[in-house]
Amino acid sequence: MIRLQGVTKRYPNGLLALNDVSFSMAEGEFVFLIGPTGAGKSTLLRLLYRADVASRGKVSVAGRDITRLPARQMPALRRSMGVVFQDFKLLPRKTAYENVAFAMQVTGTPPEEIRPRAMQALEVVGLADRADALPWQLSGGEQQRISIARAIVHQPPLLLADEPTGNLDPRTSWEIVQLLSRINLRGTTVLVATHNKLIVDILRQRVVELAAGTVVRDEDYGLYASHA
Amino acid sequence: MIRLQGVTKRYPNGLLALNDVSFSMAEGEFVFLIGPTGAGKSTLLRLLYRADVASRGKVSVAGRDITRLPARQMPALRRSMGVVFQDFKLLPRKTAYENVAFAMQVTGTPPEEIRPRAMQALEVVGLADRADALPWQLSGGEQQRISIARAIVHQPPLLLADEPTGNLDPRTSWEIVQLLSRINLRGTTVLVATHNKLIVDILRQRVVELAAGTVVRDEDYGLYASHA
Amino acid sequence: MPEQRRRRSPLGVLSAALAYAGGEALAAFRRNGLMSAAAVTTIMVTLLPVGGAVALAANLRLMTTILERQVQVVAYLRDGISPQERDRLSAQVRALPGVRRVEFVGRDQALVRLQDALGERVSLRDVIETNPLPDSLEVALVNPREARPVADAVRQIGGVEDVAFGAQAVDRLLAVTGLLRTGGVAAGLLLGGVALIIIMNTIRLTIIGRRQEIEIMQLVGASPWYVRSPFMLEGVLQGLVATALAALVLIPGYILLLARARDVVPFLPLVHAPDLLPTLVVSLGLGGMLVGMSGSLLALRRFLHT
Amino acid sequence: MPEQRRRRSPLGVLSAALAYAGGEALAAFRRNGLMSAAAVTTIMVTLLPVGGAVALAANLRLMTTILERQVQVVAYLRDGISPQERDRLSAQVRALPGVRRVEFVGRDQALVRLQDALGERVSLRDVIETNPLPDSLEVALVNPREARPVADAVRQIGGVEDVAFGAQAVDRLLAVTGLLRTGGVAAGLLLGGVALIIIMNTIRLTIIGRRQEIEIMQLVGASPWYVRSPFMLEGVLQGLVATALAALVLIPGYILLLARARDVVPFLPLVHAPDLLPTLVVSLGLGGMLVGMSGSLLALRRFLHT
Ligand SMILES: Nc1ncnc2c1ncn2[C@@H]1O[C@H](COP(=O)(O)OP(=O)(O)OP(=O)(O)O)[C@@H](O)[C@H]1O
Ligand SMILES: Nc1ncnc2c1ncn2[C@@H]1O[C@H](COP(=O)(O)OP(=O)(O)OP(=O)(O)O)[C@@H](O)[C@H]1O
Ligand SMILES: [Mg+2]
Ligand SMILES: [Mg+2]
Repeated sequence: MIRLQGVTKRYPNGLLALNDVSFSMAEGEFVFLIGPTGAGKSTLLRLLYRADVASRGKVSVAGRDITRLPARQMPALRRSMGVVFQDFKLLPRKTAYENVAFAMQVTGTPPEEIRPRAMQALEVVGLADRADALPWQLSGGEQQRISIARAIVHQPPLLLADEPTGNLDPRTSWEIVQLLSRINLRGTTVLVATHNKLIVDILRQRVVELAAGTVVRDEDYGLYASHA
Repeated sequence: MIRLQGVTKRYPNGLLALNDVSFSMAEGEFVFLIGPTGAGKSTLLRLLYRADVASRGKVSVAGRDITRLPARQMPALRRSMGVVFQDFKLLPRKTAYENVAFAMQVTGTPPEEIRPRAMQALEVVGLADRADALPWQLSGGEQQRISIARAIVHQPPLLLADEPTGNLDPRTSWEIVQLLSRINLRGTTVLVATHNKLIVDILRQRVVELAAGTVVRDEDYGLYASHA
Repeated sequence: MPEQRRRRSPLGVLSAALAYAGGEALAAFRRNGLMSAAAVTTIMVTLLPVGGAVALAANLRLMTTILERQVQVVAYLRDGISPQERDRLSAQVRALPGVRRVEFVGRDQALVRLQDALGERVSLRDVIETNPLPDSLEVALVNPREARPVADAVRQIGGVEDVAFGAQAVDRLLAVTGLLRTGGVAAGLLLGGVALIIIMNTIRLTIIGRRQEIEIMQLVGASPWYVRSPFMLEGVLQGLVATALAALVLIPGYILLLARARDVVPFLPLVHAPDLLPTLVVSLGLGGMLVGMSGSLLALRRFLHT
Repeated sequence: MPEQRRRRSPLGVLSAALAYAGGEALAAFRRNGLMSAAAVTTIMVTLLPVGGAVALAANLRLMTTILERQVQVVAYLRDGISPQERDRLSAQVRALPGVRRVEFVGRDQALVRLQDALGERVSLRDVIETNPLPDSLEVALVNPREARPVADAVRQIGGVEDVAFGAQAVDRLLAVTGLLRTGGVAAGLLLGGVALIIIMNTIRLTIIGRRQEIEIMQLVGASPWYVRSPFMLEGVLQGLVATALAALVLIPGYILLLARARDVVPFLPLVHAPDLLPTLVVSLGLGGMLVGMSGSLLALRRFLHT
């Protein structure tokens, strides 16, 4: 599903965020991407949803080389995945419901299907009653859950989540991770960048650890720390 | 230092975020404010830095009733505290250094003092080498730490931190919490709203727990969960 | 589900797209109150001088045309010409290219005119023995600019002794009317160009203020057209609302000014409101819409990676 | 540390504040490239028609003044007046209020003028027995609007038989010149008002686009003036840069147009470039700065809780 080969990302200001990273994920896999702050986790995800381009190396998603993807094909790539952004990226002038519905509108979902499915996604993250709130009227954790609802509502084959529980209490975090697991069991490939030691340690999925832009660990059934 | 008496906050859309909350903090205290997402933690902090006004009840900071503070005195109130915002609130067109320096400029710190102190604050959060980066050029955790540096740089007598470790790995989180503790030991009153079970449980400070806008627990030497 | 999607008719898709874009545009217009208000007022006040300049240019054209009508070539005829000869001459002149009308002015009539011009103080008849003035033909022109060639042609005709057309006065008149007309058009064009730039920039500013939203829409997988269409419709909407507001000022303004001008300068020919305003408002509206739309498109290019 | 702060002189504090605001304004100008560019171009093109209208109004004023100079009152004198009497009359008329100059035109001279006007075709001298024209005084006026009262006053003087001043022509001339002058001033005011609104709105849009920053600054404890001053200086800067750019178009534009007008309508009086441009550019600059600054202030009110 995902394949990075010798990927290096150097930002225009000279900072080396990823250094010769190779790593791949089969369809239906669940992977935790961990590493200290600034290790390059978000950068790696950004390459996958093509918000940025690798400086060197090859990135493919769903068997398709996206390293040199023409801009014309970016919308299709992005519709084929769901992304939970570290900073949520909710549309500020749309309500919670509209933000979630938007992800279905862009894929051309028939209008009559949008409402029930969007409401169901909001239900799943526990925010159906806040459907009409604008983002600034929501708490940090609520915004984060709207972002999760938007990422899963169109049932994409690939889900990328960047720190999806950073603003959630342990209990809600746990519910969200259970949700991601369920989605994964239904066949979705899930890649979660996280700092949440508790959920990594409980779930014991494959763990890929980055440090200063390099993969330093790639372990099946891993823990947050290799020797904790 | 801080005193809330029967504080109720109902947002204009009718949502009851705080319901008859009373709670006070002595000078030099360290309190963790916990509670599930949407419980009202950020709302409580917003009342303290006067980004919002209580619907009912009385809020005082440093012996001063700020419930009906005239707008003219808001800058002085805010300069007397440091705030780490849940969504960072960095000035998007200023560099990391400039963001930190700004908090000193507004207090009228002599220009010759600003540079060394701002750089030192960046040093403390481990980002002296990223001083010239603009916020969008920083990782989530790095932005969070800039926000922390800005809150502590002018050595305010009161520090309010809203989820200051949400985007940090456990190790960095721990360092930040140690930093907050050190600052507290030097006499600063510290109020931290957090979901981070690990640090709450290790530090064993006073814990105030909110649930659905009400204080449900106020415990010295508390744990994240009362019966975990 | 893909099947279900494919089953929808192209018309259904189009109308859904329009409904989407329209709904979004309206919502943005509403939720963006401050920005929309600033943009609409700017576009509106920009259209006012453009409308004013167009109205001015139309009136200048009318006035100059009427002024230029007064340019004529006068052919003085040989003394003692017979009525038959005079009619033949008249016909000959009328047949010349560029001649609109020919009028015969007998010497007696000419004397009456001179007497009128001198006023009652001076009685010519008392002091002159014979009428010194010749018969003449007053030749009205199709185009005042052809005074010289027409005069030359008339001069060639037998029986015409002399030709006059106030060469210097005509030249000056034509220079001034030409200047007025060009000035009117130039003012219209300048203000139109300025309006174009201002409207484009205003819309650009509203879009720069929302670049974050555009970025997010694209990150969620919206195609460029999907991002663009609501902004374009919003531009159109702003243009339309602004034009409607401008019309509310321009129409009564012109009618009032016209009434006032009829008082102060009743002798000046002016364009009637119904001859000018409908076209003016419609073209401003179309212009406003077009500029609003293309302004959005241009401004968006910067933020859309296509 | 508070002591150290108090030790700084008021001048030091002021210069530090200015340095801060200036630095911030410049940085914003730079880091906000797109927005600054859009705002500056808008302000610049807004100033162009204002400058144009002011130049036009100045020229219209000059032209109408010179046109109005040609209004004069003619006093026809009784027949057979003696040179002494004529001089006395002349002096009497010159003493009247509103009279600028008096010139005596003898009847012979008047006949020569009439002959000139009729052209060579007609020889008056051949047909008239005696000169029917009277001696006259041509009275130039201080203010053309006083033609009627001056004429009335002149009429009262013994030895004056009749007075003429082409009442209708003068009335029309005055109506038209009045209209031109008012039109010029009105165009200037309209465009000035429009420019004001546009510049304010443009600056408002740039500030709306940055309201988040304003919010953050206040949350960190910046006082309203601390937030305001860089925005105000930025408004001033935008106004100045825009005026400079507008001057780069207006100055050569006016000089070129003037040269061209001197070719096409050499007989029209026009305002020399050095008489107009410096004042124009300086006042546009001052206006641009002021509007830029107050635009910022006004727009900020919305986002500053003071
Ligand atoms: N646009 C950019 N320009 C320059 N440097 C950048 C940019 N974005 C990120 N960086 C730098 O690249 C490095 C990796 O950033 P990244 O966001 O991938 O980290 P991360 O692992 O997601 O960290 P965190 O856990 O804090 O979110 C960081 O040092 C960051 O400062
Ligand atoms: N501006 C607002 N208008 C209306 N409702 C609001 C507003 N801000 C917050 N709320 C609501 O008030 C409640 C409390 O919000 P608050 O941000 O205080 O929660 P929190 O405890 O900080 O949650 P989190 O841990 O997710 O940050 C939430 O239900 C939220 O949706
Ligand atoms: Mg990250
Ligand atoms: Mg919160």
